[in-house]
Amino acid sequence: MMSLVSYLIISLILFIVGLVVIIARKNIVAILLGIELILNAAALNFVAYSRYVTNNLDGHVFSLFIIVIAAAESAIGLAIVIRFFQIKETIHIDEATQLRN
Amino acid sequence: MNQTIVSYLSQYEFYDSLLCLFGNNEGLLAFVIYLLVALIIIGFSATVGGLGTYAERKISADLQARMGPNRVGPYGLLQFLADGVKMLTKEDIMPFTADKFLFYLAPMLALVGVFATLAVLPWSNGFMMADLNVGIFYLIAISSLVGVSVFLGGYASNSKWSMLGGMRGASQIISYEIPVTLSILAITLLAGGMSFGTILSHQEGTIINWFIFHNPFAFLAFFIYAIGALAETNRAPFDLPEAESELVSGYHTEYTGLRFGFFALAEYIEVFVVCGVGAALFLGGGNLPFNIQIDIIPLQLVQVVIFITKALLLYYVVIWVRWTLPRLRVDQLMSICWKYLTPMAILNLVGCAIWLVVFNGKSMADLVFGSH
Amino acid sequence: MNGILNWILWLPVIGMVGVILTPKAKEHTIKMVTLVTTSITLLLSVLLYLKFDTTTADMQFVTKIPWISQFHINYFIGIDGITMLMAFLNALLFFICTLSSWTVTKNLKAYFALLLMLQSTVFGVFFALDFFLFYVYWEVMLLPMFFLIGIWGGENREYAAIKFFLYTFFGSIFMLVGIIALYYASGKGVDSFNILALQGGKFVNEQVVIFGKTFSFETIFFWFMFLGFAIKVPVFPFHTWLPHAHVQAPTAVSVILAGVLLKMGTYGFLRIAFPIFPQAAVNASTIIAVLGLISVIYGAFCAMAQDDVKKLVAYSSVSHMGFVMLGLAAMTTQGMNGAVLQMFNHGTSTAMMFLMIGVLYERSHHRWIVKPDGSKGYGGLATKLPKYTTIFIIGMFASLGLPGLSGFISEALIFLGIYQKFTTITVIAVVGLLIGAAYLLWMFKRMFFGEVNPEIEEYEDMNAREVFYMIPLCIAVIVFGIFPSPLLNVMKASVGQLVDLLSKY
Amino acid sequence: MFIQLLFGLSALLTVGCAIAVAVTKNIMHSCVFLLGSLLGIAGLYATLGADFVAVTQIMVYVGGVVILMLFAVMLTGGKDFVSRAQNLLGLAPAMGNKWTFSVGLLVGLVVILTNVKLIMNIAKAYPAKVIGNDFPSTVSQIGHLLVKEHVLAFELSSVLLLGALVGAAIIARPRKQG
Amino acid sequence: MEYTVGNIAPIILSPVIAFVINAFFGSKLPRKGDWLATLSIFISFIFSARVFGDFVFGNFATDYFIHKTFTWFDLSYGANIWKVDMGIYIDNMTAIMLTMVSGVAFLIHLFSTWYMDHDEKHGRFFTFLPLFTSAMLGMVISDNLFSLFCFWEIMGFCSYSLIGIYVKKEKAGDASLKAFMTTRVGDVFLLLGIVALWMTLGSVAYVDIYAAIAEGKFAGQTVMGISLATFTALCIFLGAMGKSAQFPLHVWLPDAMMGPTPGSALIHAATMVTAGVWISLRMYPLMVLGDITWFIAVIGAITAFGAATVAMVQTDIKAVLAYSTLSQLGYMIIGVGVGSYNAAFMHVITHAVFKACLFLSAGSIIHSVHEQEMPKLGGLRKYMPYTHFAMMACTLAIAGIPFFSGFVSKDRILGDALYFGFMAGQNPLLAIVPILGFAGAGLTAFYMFRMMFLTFYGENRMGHHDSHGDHHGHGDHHGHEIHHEHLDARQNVPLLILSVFTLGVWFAGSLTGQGIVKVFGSKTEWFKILVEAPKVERFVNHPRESFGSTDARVKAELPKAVYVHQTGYAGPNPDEHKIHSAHVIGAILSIIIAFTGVFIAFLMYIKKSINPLASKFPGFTTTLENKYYFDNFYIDVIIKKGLLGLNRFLSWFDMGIFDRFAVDGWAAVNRVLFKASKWFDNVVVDAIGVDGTGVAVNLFNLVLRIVQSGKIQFYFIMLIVVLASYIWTVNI
Repeated sequence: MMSLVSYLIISLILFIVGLVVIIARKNIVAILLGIELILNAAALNFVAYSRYVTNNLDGHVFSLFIIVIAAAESAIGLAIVIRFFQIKETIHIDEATQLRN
Repeated sequence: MNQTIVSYLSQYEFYDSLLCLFGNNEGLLAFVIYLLVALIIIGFSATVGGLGTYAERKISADLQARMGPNRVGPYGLLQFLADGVKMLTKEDIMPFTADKFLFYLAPMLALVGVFATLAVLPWSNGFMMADLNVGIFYLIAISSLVGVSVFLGGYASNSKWSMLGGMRGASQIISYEIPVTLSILAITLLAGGMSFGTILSHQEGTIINWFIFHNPFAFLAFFIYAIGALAETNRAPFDLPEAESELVSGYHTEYTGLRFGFFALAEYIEVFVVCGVGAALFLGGGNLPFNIQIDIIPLQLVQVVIFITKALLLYYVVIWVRWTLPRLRVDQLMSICWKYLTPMAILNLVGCAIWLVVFNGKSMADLVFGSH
Repeated sequence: MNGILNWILWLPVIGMVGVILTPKAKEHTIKMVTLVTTSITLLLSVLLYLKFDTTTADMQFVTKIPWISQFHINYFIGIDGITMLMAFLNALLFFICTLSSWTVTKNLKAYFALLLMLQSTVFGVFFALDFFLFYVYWEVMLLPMFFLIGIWGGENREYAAIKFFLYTFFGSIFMLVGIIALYYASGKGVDSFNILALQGGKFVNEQVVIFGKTFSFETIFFWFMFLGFAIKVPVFPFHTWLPHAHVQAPTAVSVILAGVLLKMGTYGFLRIAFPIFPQAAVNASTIIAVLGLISVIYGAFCAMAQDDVKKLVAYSSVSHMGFVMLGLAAMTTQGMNGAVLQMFNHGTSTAMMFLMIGVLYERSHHRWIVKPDGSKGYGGLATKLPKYTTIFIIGMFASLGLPGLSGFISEALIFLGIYQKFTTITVIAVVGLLIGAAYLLWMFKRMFFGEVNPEIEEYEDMNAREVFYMIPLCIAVIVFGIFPSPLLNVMKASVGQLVDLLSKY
Repeated sequence: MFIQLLFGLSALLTVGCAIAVAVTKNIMHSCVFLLGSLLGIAGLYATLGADFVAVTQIMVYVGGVVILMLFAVMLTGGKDFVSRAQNLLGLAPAMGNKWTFSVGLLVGLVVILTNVKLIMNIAKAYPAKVIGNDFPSTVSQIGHLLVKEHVLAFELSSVLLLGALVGAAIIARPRKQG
Repeated sequence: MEYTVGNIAPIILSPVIAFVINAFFGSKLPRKGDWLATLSIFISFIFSARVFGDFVFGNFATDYFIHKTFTWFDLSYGANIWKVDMGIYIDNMTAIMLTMVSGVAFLIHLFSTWYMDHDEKHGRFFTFLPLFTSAMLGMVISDNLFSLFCFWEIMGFCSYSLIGIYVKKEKAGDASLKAFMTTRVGDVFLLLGIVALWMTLGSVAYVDIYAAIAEGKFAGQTVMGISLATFTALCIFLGAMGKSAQFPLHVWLPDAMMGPTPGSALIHAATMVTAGVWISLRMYPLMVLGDITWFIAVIGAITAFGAATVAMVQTDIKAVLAYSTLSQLGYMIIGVGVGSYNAAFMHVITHAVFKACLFLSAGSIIHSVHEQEMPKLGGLRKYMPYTHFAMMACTLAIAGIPFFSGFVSKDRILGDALYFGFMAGQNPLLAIVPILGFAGAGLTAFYMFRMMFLTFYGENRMGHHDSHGDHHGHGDHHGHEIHHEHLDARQNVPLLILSVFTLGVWFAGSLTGQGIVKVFGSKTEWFKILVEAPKVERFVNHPRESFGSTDARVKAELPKAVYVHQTGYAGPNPDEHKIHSAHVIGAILSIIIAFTGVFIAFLMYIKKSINPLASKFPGFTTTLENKYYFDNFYIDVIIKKGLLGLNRFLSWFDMGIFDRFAVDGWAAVNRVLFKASKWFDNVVVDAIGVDGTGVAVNLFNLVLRIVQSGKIQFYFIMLIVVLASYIWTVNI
């Protein structure tokens, strides 16, 4: 039951779900949620490979970095969302089509 | 290695006989032991939490020269049971506009978050549910669920007071997590590990071996930890999320009955937990003041008693503080955290590290009395 | 020991980073950072002078690090006697300009950051021994200058800044073509961007085919280089950016512009155009001398007609730089030494003039000798501002070449030098001296003599800071007027080498 | 046995909550489901012996990111917005509808199709091997890795975090009037 | 006696030190440092007097000189040796001049401490005056033209500063500007001459120039078609004309009286203005070689006569003295021109003494009565006896009355001029030189006595103010009472000392200067013997000395000074007899003329039997009062119409035409180019090329518009699909 492939499948599902969320949802926060899912899928892969294939801890370190980057990304992303909302009074992704104003 | 209660017990002979009882199915036995111990701990904690309300009222009364609860049971000791029964029997009201899912979920999360921390609490050298390698880290991490629950509770109620209380709570908990974590990190630095076992083993011996007296920075770290922990548990003078003069009752304004009880219980148990962590990290935990080589169960029980005593003493201080200090304003709260505690905690961390390098890991006591 | 040059070059950049990192509100800190940076640079350049070996014409304090190795471009810096003086001048003037900019209020942080950047780039131009590095610094220097004039300037600053920028850029394009041509002509080898290696008339026999006609390589690219440098000097037909830029620029920038940047043009001749194309330079010396002569006379005449005192001094710069060109065109020991000395002395004396005008401008907020409506702009300043008058007199007489002050020796040497080659031009050029005295003294008379103008009644005399930053220049002007040897000893080897080279053609 | 149990529960939590994230209309609930999903992943990490990563996962996501998300949702109202911009088909979709989900699923399908082959190859390459349940402590090793082999990335990530901190503060700072 | 740095440098440096101290700390010193300045000049005088004693009473040959150099700066590199030397050149002339300058300067400083007392510019005055003295001494002692030029210019600067010292007066500014610029005209030519000499001969030390003349190095050298000797001589003389205020560069000197009177006494009467004469004398062999002596003589004659005529009508006491200075400078220049080397130099010295004394006397009057218009003075003889005594002595000297120094020197010049004009076989037109000279001498006697009579004799025309004596202190300085003068060490003693030296016997050794009645025995004609035109042959191959080396070299080889009478004449083939007769005729003529002038003045202003000139020749008087319209011509025509007009035109051309059209015109050209290219772009490229293509592209645009929707999700989908298809195709 527990093997590399099972983790890969879970991570694939997470990835697909994240993908669907990003594509389907129009709420920017939701898209950020999707991004988190995708990032976690990647991190999970790293750790799984680390245990089943490489037998060292580099994968762990990479997943740690992914977590760090995810945290930074969400902080910035949400700040942008709030700013965007202040300006546009919406967080609909399709409204965000201009580079300024 | 992850020491657990099971692995600890397995060194005794009675474990083998128990194993025979379960048909040599180690898994089943372990499951049963875990279950039992968990039940004991939860029961104990719930009692402590319940008694916490009693203690709060009694001590406040004492401080204000009143009598306090004194009708139910001797000295009103059973008051908490009466309150509990009352809560259980009350109607479970849900506001019409509330977000039902989250409204249910929030108290659960609070309780889950708090109970999950109990798993790593070091009652004694041996009696730990699990001595994780990342024990203290785990404890910090999982206790942040409480913050989520506070926030969700505030949000789900769909009430302005709740909402404000929830937001205040969440921001406060997130903010104060930083100095708390940093001051704990200083201790992990001293101990060289994040597991409670390691931390405790470094504090074996008399009072001078406690980490709080290891060096000046650790001493300061204890107070940072204490202040931060007060804020994290929404205790006075940091009880802004439930400031009754402004927000009625904050994030749990709309909660009644059992769900309110959950919140209350979670809060009191969390206070106990942070007190216990403080005791374990800084005040030597359950260590006996003398070095005993033999390892027997009664000794462990003595350790448990010592640990609980230390924790309860801190608990007393927490209540004492509540009835002594006035509540802060929100901006004061934030500025204390970000402008004072966080920089101090960082400096402490750096200071500890420098201390370790400079004095080759020796404590003040080592320096004074010579290394043993 | 070679590190000291790198320190001088990069210290302003460090200071600039420091200024940038300082919060905007902390104006005093910004000023202090700039001041400390420039003063350390000044001290280092003094140290450099003390360590300098005056007996050799070779490059000293050389640093050579590969930069873009595919094209054999190096980070290659070093100094000889000529550069030594220019570096010292640069360090001194920036130190003084920092003090004189104490009263800047508008976007102070950016101002000082740009000032420091300018200092570094100017050092870079003087130190660079790699053609590519030289060009890079030459161009980058435009950027802070552009903004300094364009943001902190007077009413018509955008026009002046753009004019300055485009004019210089126009010239440097030609220079770039020359650099590229040299790169190919020298065979794209290891030393194809090495200014030192290119020197010495290596291209005398080269030919270049343009539009099917064959020209001498030297002639064509000497004139390309000439254009680039002559605009910077500026020589007569290319001088019109200078009055605009000076009138619009803030005081410190005027000081730098007149004090150091103009010297970059003549420095280019000394370091690049003459040694690399000696044959063409000798052939062109008559034209250079004539242009220099026209600059001298024409600048002096134009200066005399100005009612704006800053414009007057700007034209006087044209005139004085014309003397430098005359000295260069002479290609004799006296002329060349005089030209280099004049570069230094003009740097100090004109800096004094601009600083003094800046001091006055801070009080009056106008610069009219005679206002457009015909009334007197000033009058009676000598009565009202005695200290100011004293220092102004020193600067003015240094500028018009009074013996005992610095301007005289260099002008005399230039005349001695040019007389050997172009007698007629010498005879005409002395008129420049005459008019030079005339416009300055006339200006002085109109501004300082007479009854105290009611408008200047409230002016305060120079304060301690202003006096403090004028003192080094006063000392330089007087001491180097009486004892020019400290300057001449430093440069004579380098100049002598160049004269020897040119005398072979 | 515990491990298998933990794995099963975690996988279930992860996948279930993830799907719930996608299908829940209420963004607040989505966030909470994300929380569940992340906790599940932490559990999966635990089954992989990555205790430090697991706890970090909880710490960062539960303590930080999700609360931030919740804040953001709350500050932006948490309501559905109707875009004024029209899409290709002239529709103005709300915060997600069946069309967009269909597109999403279609793309997802494409990805699955590509990946199925990949995973099969991987399964062939790395046949399931039994690995013992001993989980050595990873903390000190990770510590060593971070400050030795990966020190540059470590430092860069600290710079990144600082930048993110400052950047977020600046971006979200309320602008002064006028 | 050794000539080392230690006993030469103080001559120049002690005033410089006083200047530096007064410049920086003068305002803090008691009495603003005037005592320091005076003391420093006195030190200079002591050291100068030592040199004087050494040379005049010492055991040196008449043509002995000290020449020592040190390197100022050095441009030598490799084989190319070139350095600039400075040094001292001391011969008899230098020794005399040094003593005169420092002595007169000391007395004037002493007087100034009284005169400038309580003046607002006291400190500034005593800052520049020592600097000036130092520069003058430095110029005198310089061994080469270049350092001479440096000191020359510093003197100009001091003159500028002292003329413009009263900065509140607009006129002071004008006068100082005029003084500096007018002399500057000469200076640039002087510099040109120095440059030409230097670059041709390789050196501008006097000794080298003399040697070059002797060796004939000038032969065949030309500058712009003119022979080098003429060119350089002319340039140098132009410099001298500027400094010595010779026609037509004389206009600055009368205006220069704007400064304080002692300053005028020192700078614009006694010393600086004689610098031109000094350099002409030093370069006399070059002038002869360049054959411009006739030109020099004519210029001097015009100045001497013209200035004297103008002086006749001046009413300001200082203006009369200024024009008399001009006139006397003209005589010196005549002396140079006619080859009266010795007499010209003697006139420099005698004139310095009596003119300084005259100015100081005028200063004494002005400071006492606060009035300098002669028609408002009168009868001061009673009130100011000492001043009257000194001024009368000097007036007698300048008027050329026998027994006084002016007679001795001027008479010799006029005698030589007479010979030059009528007997030397020159161009007959040059007879104008002696004619104008003698006429000027008569006028000199006239206007000087006019001044004396108007000031000291007759009734006191200030009397009508006495009745309003209680109106003092209303800013009306005509109303001061006149007090009786007491002997004051600072006010009168310098005058009296100077007036002692107005006697001709000090200079000529005999009472009248004709060698008839000898007073001092064997050394009677010391001046005439010691000062002579340089004998250029003597300087060929002379060894160079630097400071520090001993200068005992010549003592052994040169014979002891022989006081043998020699003619100071270096003209072509002197004819002793002719000269002697010319001198006798000249002496008689000048005595007659001088007394005639005095007598006419007596008649006009004491007896009042002859009406003053003004009533008889009103037109001529107006012309004289306007100084022959020179100022008007220079300022209104040359400067305002010519120079400023040219400047304005050039400036307008530069900014209005050149910059606007030629430089900014590029912008316009570019704009036209832009328009052209825009048209090309619109019509050719766009309409035909692009729009044609554009129609085709429009379809593609449609696709692009879909793709470039700005919607991130769509981009994301594309990204994923592409990635997926890539993975699919690579077939892992």
